[in-house]
Amino acid sequence: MNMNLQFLAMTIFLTTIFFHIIRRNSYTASAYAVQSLAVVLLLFRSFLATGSLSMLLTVILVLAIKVFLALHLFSNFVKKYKPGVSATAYLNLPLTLIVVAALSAFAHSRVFAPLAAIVPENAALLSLGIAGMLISLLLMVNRKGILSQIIGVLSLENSIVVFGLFAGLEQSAILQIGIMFNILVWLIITSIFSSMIYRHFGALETAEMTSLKE
Amino acid sequence: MIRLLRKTVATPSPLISIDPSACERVDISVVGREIEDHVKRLFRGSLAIRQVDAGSDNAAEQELVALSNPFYDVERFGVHFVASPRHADMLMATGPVARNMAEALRRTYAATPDPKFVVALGDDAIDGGIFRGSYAVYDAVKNVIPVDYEIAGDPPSPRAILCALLKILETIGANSLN
Amino acid sequence: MTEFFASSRGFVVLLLLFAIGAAGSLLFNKNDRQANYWSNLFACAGSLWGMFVAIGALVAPEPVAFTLGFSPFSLLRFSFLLDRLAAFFLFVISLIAFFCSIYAIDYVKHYYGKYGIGTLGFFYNIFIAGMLLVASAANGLFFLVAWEIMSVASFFLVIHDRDEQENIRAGLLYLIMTHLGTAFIIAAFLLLYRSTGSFDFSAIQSGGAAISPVVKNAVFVLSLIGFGTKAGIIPLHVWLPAAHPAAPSHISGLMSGVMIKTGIYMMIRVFLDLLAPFPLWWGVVLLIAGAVSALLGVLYALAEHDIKKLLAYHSIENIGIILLGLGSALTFLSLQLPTLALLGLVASLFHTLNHATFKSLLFLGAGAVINQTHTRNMEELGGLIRLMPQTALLFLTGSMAISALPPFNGFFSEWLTFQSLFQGIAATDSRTIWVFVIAAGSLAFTGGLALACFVKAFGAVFLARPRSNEAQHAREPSFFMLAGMWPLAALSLLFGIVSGYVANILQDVAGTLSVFQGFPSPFLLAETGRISAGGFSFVSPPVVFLLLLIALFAVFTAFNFLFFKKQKTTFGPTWDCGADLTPRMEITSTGFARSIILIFKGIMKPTMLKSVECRDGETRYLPKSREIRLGISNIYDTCLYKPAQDLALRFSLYARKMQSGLINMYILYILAALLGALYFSL
Amino acid sequence: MEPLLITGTLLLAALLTLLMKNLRAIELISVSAAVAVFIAALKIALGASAPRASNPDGFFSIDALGAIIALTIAVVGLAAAVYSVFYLRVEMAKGIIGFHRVRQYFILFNLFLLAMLFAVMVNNPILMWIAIESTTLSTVFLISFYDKPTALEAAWKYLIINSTGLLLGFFGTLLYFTPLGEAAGQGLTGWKTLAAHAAHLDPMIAKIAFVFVLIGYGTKVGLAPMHTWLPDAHSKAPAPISALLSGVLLNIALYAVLRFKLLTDAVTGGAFTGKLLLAFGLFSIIISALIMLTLQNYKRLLAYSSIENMGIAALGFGVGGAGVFAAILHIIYHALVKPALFFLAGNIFLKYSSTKISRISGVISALPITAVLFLAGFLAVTGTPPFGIFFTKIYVLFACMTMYPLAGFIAIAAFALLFIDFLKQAMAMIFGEKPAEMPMGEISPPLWAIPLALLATVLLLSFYLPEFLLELITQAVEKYAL
Repeated sequence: MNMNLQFLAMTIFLTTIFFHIIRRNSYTASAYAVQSLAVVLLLFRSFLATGSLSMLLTVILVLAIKVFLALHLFSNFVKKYKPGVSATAYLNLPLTLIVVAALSAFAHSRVFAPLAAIVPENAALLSLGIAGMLISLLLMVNRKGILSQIIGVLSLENSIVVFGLFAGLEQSAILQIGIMFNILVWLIITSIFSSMIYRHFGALETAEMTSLKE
Repeated sequence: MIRLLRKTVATPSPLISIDPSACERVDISVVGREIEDHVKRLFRGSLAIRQVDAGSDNAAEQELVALSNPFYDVERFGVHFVASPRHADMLMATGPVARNMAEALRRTYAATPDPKFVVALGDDAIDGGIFRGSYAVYDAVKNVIPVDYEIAGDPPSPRAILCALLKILETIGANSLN
Repeated sequence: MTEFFASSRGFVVLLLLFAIGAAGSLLFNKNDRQANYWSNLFACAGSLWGMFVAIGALVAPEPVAFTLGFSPFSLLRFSFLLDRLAAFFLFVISLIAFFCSIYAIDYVKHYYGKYGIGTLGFFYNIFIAGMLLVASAANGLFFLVAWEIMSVASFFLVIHDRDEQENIRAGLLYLIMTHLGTAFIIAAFLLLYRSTGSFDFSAIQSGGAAISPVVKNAVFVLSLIGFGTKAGIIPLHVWLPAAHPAAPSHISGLMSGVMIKTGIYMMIRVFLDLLAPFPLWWGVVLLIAGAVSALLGVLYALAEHDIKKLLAYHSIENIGIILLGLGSALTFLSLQLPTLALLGLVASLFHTLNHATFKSLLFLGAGAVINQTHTRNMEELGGLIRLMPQTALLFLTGSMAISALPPFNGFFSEWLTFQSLFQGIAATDSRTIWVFVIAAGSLAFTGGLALACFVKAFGAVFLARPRSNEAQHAREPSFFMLAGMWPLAALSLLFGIVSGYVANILQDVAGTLSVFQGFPSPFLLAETGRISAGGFSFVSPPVVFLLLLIALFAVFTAFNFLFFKKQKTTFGPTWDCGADLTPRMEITSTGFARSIILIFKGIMKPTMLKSVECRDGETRYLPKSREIRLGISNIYDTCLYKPAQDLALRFSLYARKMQSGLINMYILYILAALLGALYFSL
Repeated sequence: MEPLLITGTLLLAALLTLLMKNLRAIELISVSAAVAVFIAALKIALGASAPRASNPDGFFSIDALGAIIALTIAVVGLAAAVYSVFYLRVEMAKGIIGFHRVRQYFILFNLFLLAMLFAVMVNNPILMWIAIESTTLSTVFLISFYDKPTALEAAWKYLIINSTGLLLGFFGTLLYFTPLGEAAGQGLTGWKTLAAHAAHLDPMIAKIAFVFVLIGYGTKVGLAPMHTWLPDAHSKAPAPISALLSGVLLNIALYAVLRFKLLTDAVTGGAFTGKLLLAFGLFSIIISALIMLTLQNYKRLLAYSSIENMGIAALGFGVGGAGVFAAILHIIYHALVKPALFFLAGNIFLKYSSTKISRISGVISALPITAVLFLAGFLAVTGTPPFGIFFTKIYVLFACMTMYPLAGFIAIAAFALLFIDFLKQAMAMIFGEKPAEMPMGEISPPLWAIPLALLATVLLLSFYLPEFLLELITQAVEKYAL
C-alpha cells in the first residue's frame, strides 16, 4: 500500500475529527481547505495513473471550487459575521470524542465489513472513509453554528469522494463535472442564505431558527 | 251571557231580600238545629258555601269568620266554608264589587256548579253601601252576577247571618216543594 | 311486468332517476323553487320505482343477480343481488323515502333563500340511492363504496342547517363515528378476503367453510362494532341523539327510519347468510346488546326534553328490540332450532318494517311542530292539539304504535319478539335460559317505559296550554306535509290489522336464507290473518282490532247512558282561583319523568344544576329568578370517548415533540435512522 | 426526441424569462412552455404504452413508471403554471411582491420543472442524483420567496437536510457500481447496464447500499423520521410551489428508491427491501396521523397528509403484488389531489392572509366554491368513495393483510385517525362565521377552475382509466412487482 495514499486518507480523516475539536471558525475554514486539498491530490494521483485530460479538468475544477472558492467564501464569512458566528457544540469535548470513537468503531464493525471488502487491499482506507462520513454527520448534529453545518455537508461529500476513489468507483469526468457544478451552486446558495439569515436573525446559529415547531 | 239572559227571563225577579233585624234575640242552637234539619233534607247533610270578597272592607268577613269559632261553630250544623267554588252549593259575595274584582266574581260564579245559590251579604254587597256612586265600584253584586238572596246589615252579625241562612233554606225548601 | 322491474335494466332506471334528480337539483341551485320540486319529485319517482323493483324481486322465483359496468379495480365488481331479504329492505327504504319526499316538498320551503336547496336535493337523492345500493350490493368493496356514499351524503344533510355551531358539531361527531365504524367494517371484510380470496358475497358464502373459527369470531366482533355503530347500539350510539336533531326533519325520518336499519340488514347478511354456522355466544352477545340498548335507550329518552333527541333515543330502543329478535334467531340456530329461529328473525324483520313506518311518522310530525314553533324544546311547546289537530292525531297514532298499543303495528312485532323470547326460556337449557329471562324482562320493562315516555312527549307537546309565544301561533302544516304523514299513519294501523299476512310474507323472506334451507319445511307462522308462535300461542290482529272497537264503543255507551243519564254537562273554563292560568303551572316534561329517572339513578347518574339570580347581589335575600336544570350525565363520553380522545391527544403531543424545530435534531434523526436501519437489517 | 424537446423548451423559457421586461410576456412564455411540455410528456406516455415500445439504453430512457410520473409532472406543472399567473397577479395587486420577484419566480419555476423531468427521463443514476439535487437548489429560493424569517428558516432546513440526505443517497448509488469494476468510470452507465450487472452484486453490499438509498432519497420522499423538513418547506412556499413539491417532487424521489429496489431485489429477493419500505411507510403513516390531530396550520396539515400518502405508497410497494398496482395508482391520484388542495389552500390564504386554522372560519361564506372543492379534496385525499384513493388504500390494506396482518390493522387504525384529524380541521375552517369585514365571493375564476379540473380528473380516473394509462400501469406493475 502506498504511503502517500495512506497519508492523504489520514489527513482527510483527521481534519474531520479536527472540525470537532477546534473552537475557532477561521481554523475550521482552513481545515476544510486542507481536507479538500488532500482530495485534490488524491484525484491528481488518479489523473497520473490514467492520464486522461478530462480527469485533469476535474482536478482543476475541484481545486478551484473546493479549495480556493470555498476558502475565500468561508474566510469572508468569518470576517464579516465574526460576532454572530458560533463554534459551540451541544456535547462537550470529551463526550464528543467518545462519540467520535464510537462512530469510528461502528464504521469498522462487521456491519460495514462488506464495504471494506470491495477492494481488500484498501480495506483500512475504505473504513476510514466511512468513519469520515459518520463523523461529518455528527459534526452537523453537534455544532450550533451554521458554518459548521455547511462544512459538515461538504466534508461528508469529501468523505464519499474519498471512499469512491479507494473503492474504484470514481465516475466518468462528465459526471464529476456535473457534481462539481452542483457543489458550486450549493456553495453560492448557502453563502447567500447565510447573509440573509444574518440579516433576519442577527446570528448564525441553528438554535435561533426554531420557530417552526409543529 | 246568553245563558245568563235566559236564566233572568226564566225566573222573573228571583231576588229575595232578608232583613235579619228580627233575628237579634233568637237562640243560636235552636236556629242551628233548624238549619241542620234543612241541610239534611235539602243538601244531604252538608251545605258548602264559597265566600267571595269582591272588594269588601273586611267587616263582613270578620263576622263570617266568627261563624266558625267555637261559640257559633256552624260546622256542627252541616254548613261548611269551602276553598273552591267547584265544591260550593252557595256563593256568599261581600263588598261593593270593586272594578278589579268584578271579573273574578264573574268567573267564580261561572265556576260554581248548578244548582247554585248566590247570596249578597251586607249592605255594600246589596247596593254599594257607603261606597255607592264611587267610580271604583259597581255598587252591587247584582249588577255583576245574578243574585238570589240578600242579607242586609253593615255588617250583619253572625247571629243575624245564621238566622238569614235559615230563612234562605226555608225558601229553598219551599221552592223545591213546588 | 315484474320481471322488468327486478332486472338490471329496471335497476339502472332506478339509479338514473336518482341521478337525474341529484344532477338537476344541482343545476337549479340558483332557483330554490325549481330545485325543490325537481329533486323531490325525482326522489318520489325513484322511490316509487324502487318499490316496484322490490316487489318484483319479492315475487321473483329466484334471486335476481346482475353486474353493471366495469371498473379498473379487479376486486371491485358492481354486482347486485336482489334476493328476498335485499328486496324486503329495498321495499322498506323506498316506502319511507317516498313519503318523506312528498313531505319534503312543502317542508323544505322554509329553507328558501337561507341555504341552498340545490345541494340539499343533490345529497338527498344521493343519500336514498346510496341506501338502495347498500341493500342490493353483492360485493364487499362495492358495498363499502355505497356505504360511504350513504354516510357522506347523510353527513352533508345533517350539516345542512350550517349556521348553528351545534349542528356542525353534531355532523362532525356523526361522521367521525360512522367512519370509525367503517374502519371496523373494512377490517372485517379484509379478514374475510384473507380467508376466502374474494370480496364477492357469493364467493365468501361458498368459501365460508374454509374460514377458521378465530377469524370468524374476529369478523363477528369487528362487524358487530362496525354495523352496530350505524345501527346505534349502546355504547356506540353517541352520534345518534346528536345527528338526528341537527338534520332537517324528513332527513331525520329517513335516517332513523331506514338508514340505521342498513346496519341491521348487514348484520343479518353477514352473520346469517355469509358466516353460518356460528357458535352460540354470537346470539347471546346480540341478545345482551339488544337488551341493554332497548332498556337504556328508553331511559335516556325519558330524560330528554328535546323532542327530536327523544325520538332518536327511541330509535336506539327499537334497534335493541330488533336485535332481541335477531339475537334469539342466532341463538336458536346454533342450538339447532330452526323453527324458533325463523320466528325470531321474522319478529326482527317485522319490527324493522314497523319501526320504519311509525318512527318516520313521528319525526315528520315533530318536524311539522318544529317548523311552526321553531323550537325542539318540549318545555316550550304545549297546547298544540287545538292549533294543529291533524298533526296531533298523527303524532298520537305514531306514539301509540311505538308504545306497542294494539291495534297498531308496534304491538304485533313486539308480541312476536316476546314469543320468541318466551320460547327461548321454554326451549333452552339452563346455560342460556338466563339470557332469555333477562332479555324478556328488559323488553317488558322497555315497553312500559316507552309508554310513559310517549305519554310525556304527547302530553308536553300537544296538551295543556302553549308554553311559549311561538307555540301559540302554530298552524296546521301545509298540504304536502300532511300528505306525507297520513299514509304513514294509515300504514301503521294497516300493518297492525293485517299483520298476519305481513308476517306470512316475512316468513317467506326469512325462509329463503341459506341457513334455513337444509331443514324440513318450517311451520306456518301465520294463517288466515292470524299470527301464531309455533302453535304455543296465537293472536289474531283483526279480532283484536274488532274487540278494541267494541270495547271502546261499549265503554262510551255505558258511561253516557247508564251513569251520566240524568246529568247535564256544561263546559266552562278551568277554575283558577281568580288568578290567570299560566303555562308555569303545568307539569313539565322533566318533572313528569323525574320520578322514573330517580328510580334508575344508579344507571343514569342524573345531574341537577340550580342557579339563583338575586336582585341584591350581596345579601341574596330577594331572588329575581331561579333556574333548575335536570340532566343526565353522559357516562359514555366521560368513561369511554373522552379518555380515548385524551389518549390520542397525548400521543399527538408526544409525536409533535419530534418536530422540535432544531435542525441538529433532524440530522440526528437521519443519522439514527441510518444506523438503526443498518444495524437491524444486517 | 421528446425529452430533448422538453429540456430545450424549459431551458429556453428560463432564459427568455431572464431577458424579458414585460410581465405579460413572462406569463405567456411560462404557460406556453408548460403546455409544450405537457404535450411532449403525453407523447412520451403514449409512446411508452405502445406494445413493444423500444426502450433504448441511450442518454434518455423512460420506463412505464417514469412515463407515468413524467406525465403527472407535466399535468401538475401546467396547472401550477396557470395558477401561478393568477396567484401572483393577486399578490402583486396586494403589493406583497414586485415585478422582479415575479420574474425570479418564473425562472426558478421553469428550472424546477426541468430538473424534475430530467430526473425522471435521464438514464444514468448519477445524473438522476444531480437532477434531484438540482430540484432542491432551484426550489430553495422559491421556499424563501416571501423573505420572512420563518420562510428563511424553512428554506435553510430544506437545503441542509435534503443535501445531507441526498449525499447519503449518492453514497448508496455509488455502491451499486461495485460489480462494474473498471467499467464504472467509463462514460455514462445506464440503468440497463446496472441491472445486467446487478446479479454480481454482493448481497451484503446491496443491502447496505439500499439502506443508504432508502434513507437518502427517503429524506426527499418525506418518509418519517427523515420527513422533518417537509412540513416546514411545504407550508412556507407559495401555493403553486407547494403543489409541485407535494404532488410530484416526492414521487420522483420515491421513483429513484424503486429503481434501486429493483437492483437490490435481483440479489436479495423482495423481502428485504419490502420490509424496509413497509417499516418506514407504516411509521410515516402513524407519525403523520398522530401529529395532524393537533396541528394549527392548514398548509402543514396538507404537508403531513403528503407524508402519509407517501407512506401509503411505500407500504404498497413494500408489500408488493397487488400493493404495487395500488401504490402506482395512489401516486397518480395523490399527484392530482394534493396540488388541488394546495391551490385551494392558496385561495384561502389570499383571502384570509393567514395559515393558522384558528384564524380561518366561515370559508363557505367567504369563498363558497373553494370551500366546496376543499371538502371534496379532503374526502378525496382521505380516501372516501367514490374517489379512487379509497380503492388504492383498500388494495394496499389487503395486500398488507395477506402478508403482515398486524401492519394492516395498525394502518386501518391510523387511516381512521387521519380521517378524523383532517375532518376536524377542515370543518373548523369551512364552517362558522366569516370575519365581518371580509368580502364575499371568489377572487378570480381560474383560481378555482384549476383545482376543480384536477379533482374532476381524479374522479374520472377513479372509475375509468384510459387505455394507454392502464397499459403503462400494467407494464409498471410487471416491472416493479416481485
